Amino acid sequence: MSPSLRRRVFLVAAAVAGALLVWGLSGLPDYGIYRGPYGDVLNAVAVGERHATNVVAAVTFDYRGVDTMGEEYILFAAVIGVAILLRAQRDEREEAPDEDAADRRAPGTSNAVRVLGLALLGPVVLFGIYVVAHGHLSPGGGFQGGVVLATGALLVYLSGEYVTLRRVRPEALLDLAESSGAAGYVAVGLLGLAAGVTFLENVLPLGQAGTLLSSGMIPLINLAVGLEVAAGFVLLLSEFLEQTLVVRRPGEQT
Amino acid sequence: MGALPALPVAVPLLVAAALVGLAPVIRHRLADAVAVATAATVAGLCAALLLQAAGGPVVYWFGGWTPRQGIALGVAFAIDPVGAGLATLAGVLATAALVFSWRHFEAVGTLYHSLMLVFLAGIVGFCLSGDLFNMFVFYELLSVSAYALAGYRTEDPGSLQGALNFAITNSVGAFLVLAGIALLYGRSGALNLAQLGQALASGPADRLVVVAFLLLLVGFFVKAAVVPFHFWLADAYAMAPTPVGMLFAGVVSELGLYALARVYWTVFSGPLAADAGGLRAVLLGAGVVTALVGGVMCVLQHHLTRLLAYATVSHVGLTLTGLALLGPAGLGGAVLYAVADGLIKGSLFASVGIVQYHLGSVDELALRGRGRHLPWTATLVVLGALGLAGVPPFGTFLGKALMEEAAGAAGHAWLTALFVVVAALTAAALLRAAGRVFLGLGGPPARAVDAPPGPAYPTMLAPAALLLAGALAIGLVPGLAGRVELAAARFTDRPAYAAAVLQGASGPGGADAESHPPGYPAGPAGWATLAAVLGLALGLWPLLRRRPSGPRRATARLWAPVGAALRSLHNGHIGDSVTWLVVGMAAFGTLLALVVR
Amino acid sequence: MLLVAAGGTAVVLTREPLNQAIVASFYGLLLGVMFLVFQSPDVALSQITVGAVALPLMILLALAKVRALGGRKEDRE
Amino acid sequence: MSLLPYLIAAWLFLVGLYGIVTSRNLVHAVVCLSVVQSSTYILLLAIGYERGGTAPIFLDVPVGTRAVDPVVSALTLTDIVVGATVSALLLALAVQTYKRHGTLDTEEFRSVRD
Repeated sequence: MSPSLRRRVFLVAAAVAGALLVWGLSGLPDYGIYRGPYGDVLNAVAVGERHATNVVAAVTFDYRGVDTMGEEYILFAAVIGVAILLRAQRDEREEAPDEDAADRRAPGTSNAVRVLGLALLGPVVLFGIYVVAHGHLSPGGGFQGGVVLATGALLVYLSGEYVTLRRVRPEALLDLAESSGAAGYVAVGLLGLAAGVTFLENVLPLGQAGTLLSSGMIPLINLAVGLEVAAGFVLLLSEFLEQTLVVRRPGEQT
Repeated sequence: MGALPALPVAVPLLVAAALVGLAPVIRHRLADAVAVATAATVAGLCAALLLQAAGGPVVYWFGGWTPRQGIALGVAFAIDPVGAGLATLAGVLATAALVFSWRHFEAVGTLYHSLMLVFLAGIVGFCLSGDLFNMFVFYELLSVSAYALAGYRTEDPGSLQGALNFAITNSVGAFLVLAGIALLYGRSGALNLAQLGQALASGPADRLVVVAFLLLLVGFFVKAAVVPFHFWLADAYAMAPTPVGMLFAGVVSELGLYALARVYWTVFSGPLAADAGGLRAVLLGAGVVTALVGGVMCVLQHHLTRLLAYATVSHVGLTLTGLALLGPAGLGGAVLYAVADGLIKGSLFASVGIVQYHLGSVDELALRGRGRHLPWTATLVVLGALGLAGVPPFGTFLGKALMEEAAGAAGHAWLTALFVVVAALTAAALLRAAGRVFLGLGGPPARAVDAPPGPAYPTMLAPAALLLAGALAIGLVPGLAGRVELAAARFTDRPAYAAAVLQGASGPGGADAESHPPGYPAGPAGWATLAAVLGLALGLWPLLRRRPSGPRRATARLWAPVGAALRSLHNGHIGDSVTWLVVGMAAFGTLLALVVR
Repeated sequence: MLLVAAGGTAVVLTREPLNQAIVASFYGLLLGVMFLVFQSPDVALSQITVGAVALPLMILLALAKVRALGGRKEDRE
Repeated sequence: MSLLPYLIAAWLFLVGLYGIVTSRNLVHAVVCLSVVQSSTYILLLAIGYERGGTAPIFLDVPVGTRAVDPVVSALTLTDIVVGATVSALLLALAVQTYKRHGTLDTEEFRSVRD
């Protein structure tokens, strides 16, 4: 189809599809009214049963914990996928002679940015860890905290210390962190099996609701997820970063 | 019952993570062995579940959150023979594919193995789950792994393009599914299939139910590649690496139809019961069109994997017609057919992979006569073609015979003609290609290109041969037809399913299937043979003629514009695929809105 | 809420990918705010970290990569 | 007002699709896909919203306070992760495609195909 024909066909079809959608959506209960029993039941019982004050976390990591396990592995698969898809460039880099590493430094970083970036690193990492650790109590959790931690690594890059980061060759370590996070989730699930109950069933003491060490396995799973997400996102970002740096080099030399 | 239901998902995921984490210390061959062993373990676990489920549904509540007063708090796997059977098929195919990849290509560290195992876990979870959102999660898990696997051969631009189209079109499909889930949740406040079915059964089939069904139907049809949602398929399947193609064509397309059947019979069969007649017509129409378009496109291809990809589309259409009869007999036939067909497709993809590895091409014209030193591969391809045509005693024949019987009982005896035509078309395309490549018919042999000579490796031949043997075995197991019909009857029994999931009742459940007479029904066997002969004639005719004769030229003139139009429609453009998706959604939506009530 | 609808439309209509990344980041932030209105702080937090930071960043990096590749090609010619 | 969030979701869904269909740049198409996806977040959260309900976090408020549905929040969280990962994968595909084709223009791909 030519672009204009495609656009016209789409607009006609979308008008029909849109009308159908609206027709169906108008069958929903009005906005602001929630009728279903699922959420109300959980809101009523979760704190008592799970000693987790954040019911969303209780749902995510316990009642519907299998979904979240699948979700972690979606991220895991995507990280592997990106690594596979972008691998050719990596070969190229290794073919290129290993010139002085200083060239790889991100260009145009002023000292002020560098200092600021490094100064921010501490608080960002702390905040990330806090968010991971308090997931079962207040908003946040492994996923959000993990992303915050990953942006911490980005700060390191911004402050021009990417070379330092690269020189310690963190990839194997990151891979290990990511996969142990992912495996950790399954392992926590298997704890239940080992104790003779079902997969992902809580086998740890629930503790006092509202305190850091409560809610049984939820903080443990949160930790695994946090590890996986942080390492996963750093890997994702660095896959793209690495390429940018590599190919920018010839440009800089001219 | 123990821990069995959780393991076929947990084990491959755990191993996948371990393979990546320990990559620096794992040798390549060890990763191969571990991956094969894991896939085989999954196949074994699923087979054990299949046996267990044959005695009654197996329900497993994760985290021990059993339902209270009919309200599901957690996520359940609700395992029946149909789902467990498909999961077993996936495990077998994955094992074969991993054995095949032993020699096939240089894998990147352990990443490839890991991704295959995650992919497998996604498929298995999808088949076993009894929770709508959980199904969506596993659907995404298998899809995300599939996108990456489809683009694995990054050196090939076609592969990347196929993967992009695949990923974008299927993601839109997934969002449609999610929107459908949201609508259902807004109405009923439930995500568990059984609970959803109970909540909707009391109400009428109003606009929300219709649109939710539409969204789910379209989303799953995108995965199944039903016309007009199939435009992404050929590029993705044909360009994927062979072992991945084996899994794609063998089981992934069928999953879309499985999901539709599952959702229809657990959730929608209550409110839509009164409109089953109209719904049947719509689904039958979709199946017939898909089967024919796929069959014609298949004949038009010279690229072997692309040819197989369209054969997949065509046979998904056939399976859909069986399902569209909306009865246990048709469903049983469709399931049997899909499983046997999946095994044969996996075998054929492997055979074509051998051709590609040894001859360096998959273009049947460029390969003319060059496959003479691959007699075993040739035998497998010809047998596979006969299997696709549904010749007894392949399992495909048994499945087709059941579907034909059900169609006759439902007053759609003309479906037999469709089965003959489609079987003849796909078999013809394949036999023509086999004649060219392995016998050198229809012209002088092509020039050889640089490729490893010698006989095919056993690690490549064996999976192809064993998969084919599996398809044969399905046709030969005594009493299988009756058992499958019993399983299908249970699959379609919504109240029994709900009772088993929500109350834990596991009675015999379902109506008794009428016992099947042993031996092959004569009528269907005759039709199947006719299809095979027709296919052979159609396929070899163009090859044996030196010069196009008068009538042939006339038909060629007649067909050329049709073929050209079909080809130009299948251009692999992303915008086009998405446009057709919306067109299809509008069309199906209008039909459903007219049909229901 | 209408702001979100307008924001989404703006993202689609911004054809230049670099500008689009910035518009998309803004849209991600808007969505986050809307989720706060929906009383879902968990979702809002992850939407803001992902939608307003991580995703636009990935887009920018991908674009930078593409640019660099293009630049290299020109260098060779 | 009672249906407004749902309508916004439907609108975003179709607008995003329009963007993909008319897009001539792969990166642009990927971002449009994320707009399509964002419509599902809105739909889910709007369905679970209860007027006057608080967030389902009972740290400062007692259990039993009217709160919005926690399930849709959990579902949307999963959805967001899915969206981010699919986008990352697609961007990687787009970058690699650019490397092979030298273009991100979807119209120019057709010529490359067999």
